[in-house]
Amino acid sequence: MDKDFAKRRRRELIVAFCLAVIAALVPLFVKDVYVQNVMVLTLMYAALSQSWNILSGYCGQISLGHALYFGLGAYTTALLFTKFGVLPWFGMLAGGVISALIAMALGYPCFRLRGHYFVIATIVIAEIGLLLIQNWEWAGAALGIDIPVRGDSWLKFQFTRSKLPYFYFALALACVAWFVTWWLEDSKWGYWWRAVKDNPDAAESLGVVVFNSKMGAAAVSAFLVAVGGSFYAQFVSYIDPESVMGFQFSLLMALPAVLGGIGTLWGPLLGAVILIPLTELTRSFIGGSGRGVDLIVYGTLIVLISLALPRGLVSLFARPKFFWRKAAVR
Amino acid sequence: MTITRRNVLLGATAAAALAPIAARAQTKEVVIGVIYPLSGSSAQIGVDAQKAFETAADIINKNHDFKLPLAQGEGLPGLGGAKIRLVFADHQADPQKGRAEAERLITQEKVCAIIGTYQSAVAVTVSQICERYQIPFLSADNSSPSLHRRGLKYYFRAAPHDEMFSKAMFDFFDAVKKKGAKIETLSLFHEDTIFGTDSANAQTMFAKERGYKIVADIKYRANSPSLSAEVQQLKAANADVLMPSSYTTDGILLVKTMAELGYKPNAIVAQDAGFSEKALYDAVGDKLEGVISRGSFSLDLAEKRPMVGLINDMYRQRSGKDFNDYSSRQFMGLIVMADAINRAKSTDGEKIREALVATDMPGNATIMPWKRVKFDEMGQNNDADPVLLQYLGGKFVTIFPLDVAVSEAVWPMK
Amino acid sequence: MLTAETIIQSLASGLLMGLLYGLIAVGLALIFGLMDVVNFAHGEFLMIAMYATFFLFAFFAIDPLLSAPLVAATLFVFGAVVYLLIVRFAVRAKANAGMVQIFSTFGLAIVMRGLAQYFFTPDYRSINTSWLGGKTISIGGIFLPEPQLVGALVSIAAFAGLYFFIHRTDFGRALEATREDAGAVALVGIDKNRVFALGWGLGAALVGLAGAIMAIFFYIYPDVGASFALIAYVTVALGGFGSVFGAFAGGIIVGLVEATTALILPPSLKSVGIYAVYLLVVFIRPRGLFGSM
Amino acid sequence: MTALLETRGVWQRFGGLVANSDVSISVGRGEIVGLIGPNGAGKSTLFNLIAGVLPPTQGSIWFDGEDVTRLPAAERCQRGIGRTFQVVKSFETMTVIDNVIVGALIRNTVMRVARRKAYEVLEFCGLAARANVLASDLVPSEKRRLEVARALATEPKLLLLDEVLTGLTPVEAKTGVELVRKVRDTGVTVLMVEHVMEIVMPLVDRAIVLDLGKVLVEGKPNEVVRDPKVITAYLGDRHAVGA
Repeated sequence: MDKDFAKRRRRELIVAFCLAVIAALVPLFVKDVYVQNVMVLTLMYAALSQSWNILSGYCGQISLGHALYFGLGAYTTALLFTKFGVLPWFGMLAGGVISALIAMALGYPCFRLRGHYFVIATIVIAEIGLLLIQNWEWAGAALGIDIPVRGDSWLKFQFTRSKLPYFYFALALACVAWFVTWWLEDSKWGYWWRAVKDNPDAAESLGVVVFNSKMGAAAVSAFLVAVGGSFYAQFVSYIDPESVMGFQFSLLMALPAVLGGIGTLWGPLLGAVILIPLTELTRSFIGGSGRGVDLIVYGTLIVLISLALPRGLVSLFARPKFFWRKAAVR
Repeated sequence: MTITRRNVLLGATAAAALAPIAARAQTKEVVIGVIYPLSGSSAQIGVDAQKAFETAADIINKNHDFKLPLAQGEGLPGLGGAKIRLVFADHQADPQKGRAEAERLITQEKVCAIIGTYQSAVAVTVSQICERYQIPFLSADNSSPSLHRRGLKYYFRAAPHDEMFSKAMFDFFDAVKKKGAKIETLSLFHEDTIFGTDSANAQTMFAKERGYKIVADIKYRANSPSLSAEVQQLKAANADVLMPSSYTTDGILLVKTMAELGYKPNAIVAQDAGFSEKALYDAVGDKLEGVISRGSFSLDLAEKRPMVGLINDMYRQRSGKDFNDYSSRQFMGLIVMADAINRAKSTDGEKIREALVATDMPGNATIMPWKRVKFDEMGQNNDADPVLLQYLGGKFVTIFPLDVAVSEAVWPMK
Repeated sequence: MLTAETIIQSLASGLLMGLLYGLIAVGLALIFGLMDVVNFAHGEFLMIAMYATFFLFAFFAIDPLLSAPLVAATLFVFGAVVYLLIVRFAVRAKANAGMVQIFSTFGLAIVMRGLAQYFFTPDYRSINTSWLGGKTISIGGIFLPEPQLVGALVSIAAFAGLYFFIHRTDFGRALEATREDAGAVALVGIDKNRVFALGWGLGAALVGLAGAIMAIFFYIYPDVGASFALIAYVTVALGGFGSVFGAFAGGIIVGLVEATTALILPPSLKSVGIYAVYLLVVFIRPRGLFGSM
Repeated sequence: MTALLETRGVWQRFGGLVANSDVSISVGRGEIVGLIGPNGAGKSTLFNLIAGVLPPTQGSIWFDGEDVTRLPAAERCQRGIGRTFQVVKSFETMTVIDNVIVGALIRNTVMRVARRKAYEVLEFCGLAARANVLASDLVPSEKRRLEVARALATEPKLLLLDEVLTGLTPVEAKTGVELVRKVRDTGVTVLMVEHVMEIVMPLVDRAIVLDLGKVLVEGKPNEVVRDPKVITAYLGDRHAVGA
């Protein structure tokens, strides 16, 4: 039994490695900037959703306010760079740490809330963050921050035309987020989080300190999302409150995981790979009519997938029956 | 509306990106990208803009007897009669999407110039991308003054920006004051995104410079469900002039709320946006008799320049609306850009840029009340004199500057 | 600038607006109380109601006050249909029921916006010549706009009616019984689906009523629901999910807080006041003011 | 040698309702003690007080020679109190083995060791064949056993069993009884709450009868069942006796 499990874990790692290698090779064949742009976004959302999934999918604390951490990451990096000349790499780290700390500070009162009370708390806290930045003159308020791009530089992590550096960073981020999830899945934390999600009382009776578990999940999740935000700031090289902290980001982080399979290892990636190209393509090729057809297509898909596959798209791939039988005849 | 699009997914992956853009000369058509919000809460603006650009393209591509550059004859004579083809893209008011669409237009659709974008935040990223690909970008209707001050070589704006608009308002105040009216105090009422913030900054600056006192500076959240608290503060301040910078939705709610709370300002001088939209006057026009809005267009110009009326008719046929401040600027944006491409005799970005720099279009060859179109070293046209329009008897009349005014301002509004 | 008059006017406007918020939100509370489902398309229900009112006015010249019952009836049917076509399946989901329910209604919201944009165009509409539009009553310098005043009265009447309905009618009792224990209800021969569908209808009808009143003084466009959706959720959560009276109280509190915050903070931050009060309340009472503990 | 568990004058009030009044019981090492009583006697409340779900209004709880009155549930588990729930609370989206691993993790931080430990416990409880089934797919009697397995995986000194035998078929109940004996044989002390006396009486070394929140009688099972006070208390609750 132990061996089967170890084999499965190893197989996951191998599959992920192969996927990463294939992904890394894609730009050699796909040179179109627009398509590369879509790929960068897909990987970025895969990473973000994977990070969101840690708190909301594994630990069961559904947050629709993760745009706050995304925005904090983006703003920390952009402000440190434009105001103090701090390189984005340090800004990225700083943004992650600040976000993790803030996530824990907010978690302290919020994790007492359950269900929709918690969800709404996350939404309004992110809204408050947005409003505060929008009214904060020093941080550019509504005007946002324009990050000056002066040629290609790895040091400043900015590139004028090439998408490849961004692509590889996004790929690395997606890999890290995936690996962290993979690693946590078979760790003390991973088991605790799922226990907390399923039944906090039972978890507590088994020695799981529910509150600390939630705090841990929030910190890891916020850190990774903030790194994603930092990346986004560098990638777009302009940020303003609405475009990095708006509610739509919180949703866009949740949707891939939900559609792909919430609380699963592969769900966010699968969801992002389908959802992001779909939204980009519907906008680019049917959104130009100004008649909302893209919204109709997009919304219908969300309704249908969530109704037809409550366990997400990964359930199409799972072969649990086979697995069980094998276990039973062991 | 027909926009041809290639099947990009399959075709584009094979297409080499970053091909030298100069290699595209000698084409039968000139492709220009147009980036607007076509879905989401400001979709209507994009839809109207499409009609304005199509009207302009129609005038360029077909033979029309207007004293407008490129109107006569078909296509661009400088490129052997090549036709303009427009490719529209939807940015959904998101800077990232605007940026991605700009890149798509440049690399896949091979556009030689881009025009946009309504939202200033999107113009920031679109113009950045254009700079990187050395493709000229023309801000048709963005009014944020910070846009042309970023040292971009490929950025151009034929229309006025907020500081010019606001300056016109204060010039007007000075003029009215000279005639004996009392204008001492101002109330600013502006929304909290980039448009409102920029506008309020400019107005605050001029007020300080010219000695007007701002008695209320109300920044409100765009699309608020209620504006009663805000209006009440305006009412309490009761300034000589109320200066709103609002989009259509908030404009409608503002006017309705003012009526409900019994606030009748002495005068309203609006920073365009919502106050030039037909929807707003359809909704609350009866309460706005005498409202003044800045603008860069006025239909009464048709009396002096008949083609303005004729072109407006063409636009109305497509959209069911008269030209307003936005659609007119969008229309002119394409004319100015096409004129430069024509003179460049090339679709090369650098050549077009040079031609744009050399642009010197007399005011009477436009549909605008501008002196002329000539860009300064930052790409801003400083001769685009804004006008102030007053809404009287169900339509707008030009009241300022005096040399183009067709009627005297009614002050205070009744 | 903080004169007695501004304060009283603020409180009065806040109260009127708050009663309307309550009316907008109560449908949400009702549905949640019945079956623990939060309708994330609630704002879009409001949008549909406003459009319905607008078109009844534009094509048949029916004043919003008269069309309000018609709109409520339309929304009743709409709500029931949404339940039967979507929500019924969402609550049946074998896994992640909460998630499925959130995202299926959320997807519906996006579809509704798209459809509104497709059929009604994104243009801004408004009703400008209704009986009450723009009329206002002034009492000692305090202005009470008639549409909001009537809205407040309708809201109070609706809440009173709802109270009576839940406690005094058979269907109301069936609703109440179903929310207590859906399984047991099936045993006594009440069709759970029918009760839920009627509950959704009723919830939608209430927001329909609110939409008809709102249409008198608010602009209408496909995204208009977004402005109210978050306020409605906060209102319901503040009052306590599932509590009809909580929605009433929550609405009034939200209205008053919104109006008074704008006196202290820059108006662009006035929703921060609402959010802060929500957080404060749930940190002290994790199930809202009147939620069942 | 002190008792493993002791409650000293424990009171629990919910508003005006007194659920436990002045309850002092003790459980010695290696015992199987039955906590019985009619409905509403305060068994579950006392049980929850011992498990640490909530602190008592008054009085103290001592475990293994230490005062644990104010310790939260997780900490008591750490000290060696394992429990099951009357209404089963499995981690439904997790497999059976993963359910047990959660318990095993408190003593074993290395995953591999925790996993092995979990298997041992599953074997012990006769659930090994179902290791990779989702907990939600178990039949009720298996879920009960999973509850026990999960608690055992925390390597408790004291195992609190909340009506694990109630509602089972006679065959299932018999395997259950055997399991409890087996558990005790490994040196774990057991305190079990049961509503139905007949099931537990043959199993327990000692029975404590609660009625109306107070300790009514305490003693050997065969003495307790004959105690007239107990009979009177249960008479109001015919169903249980008659069963």
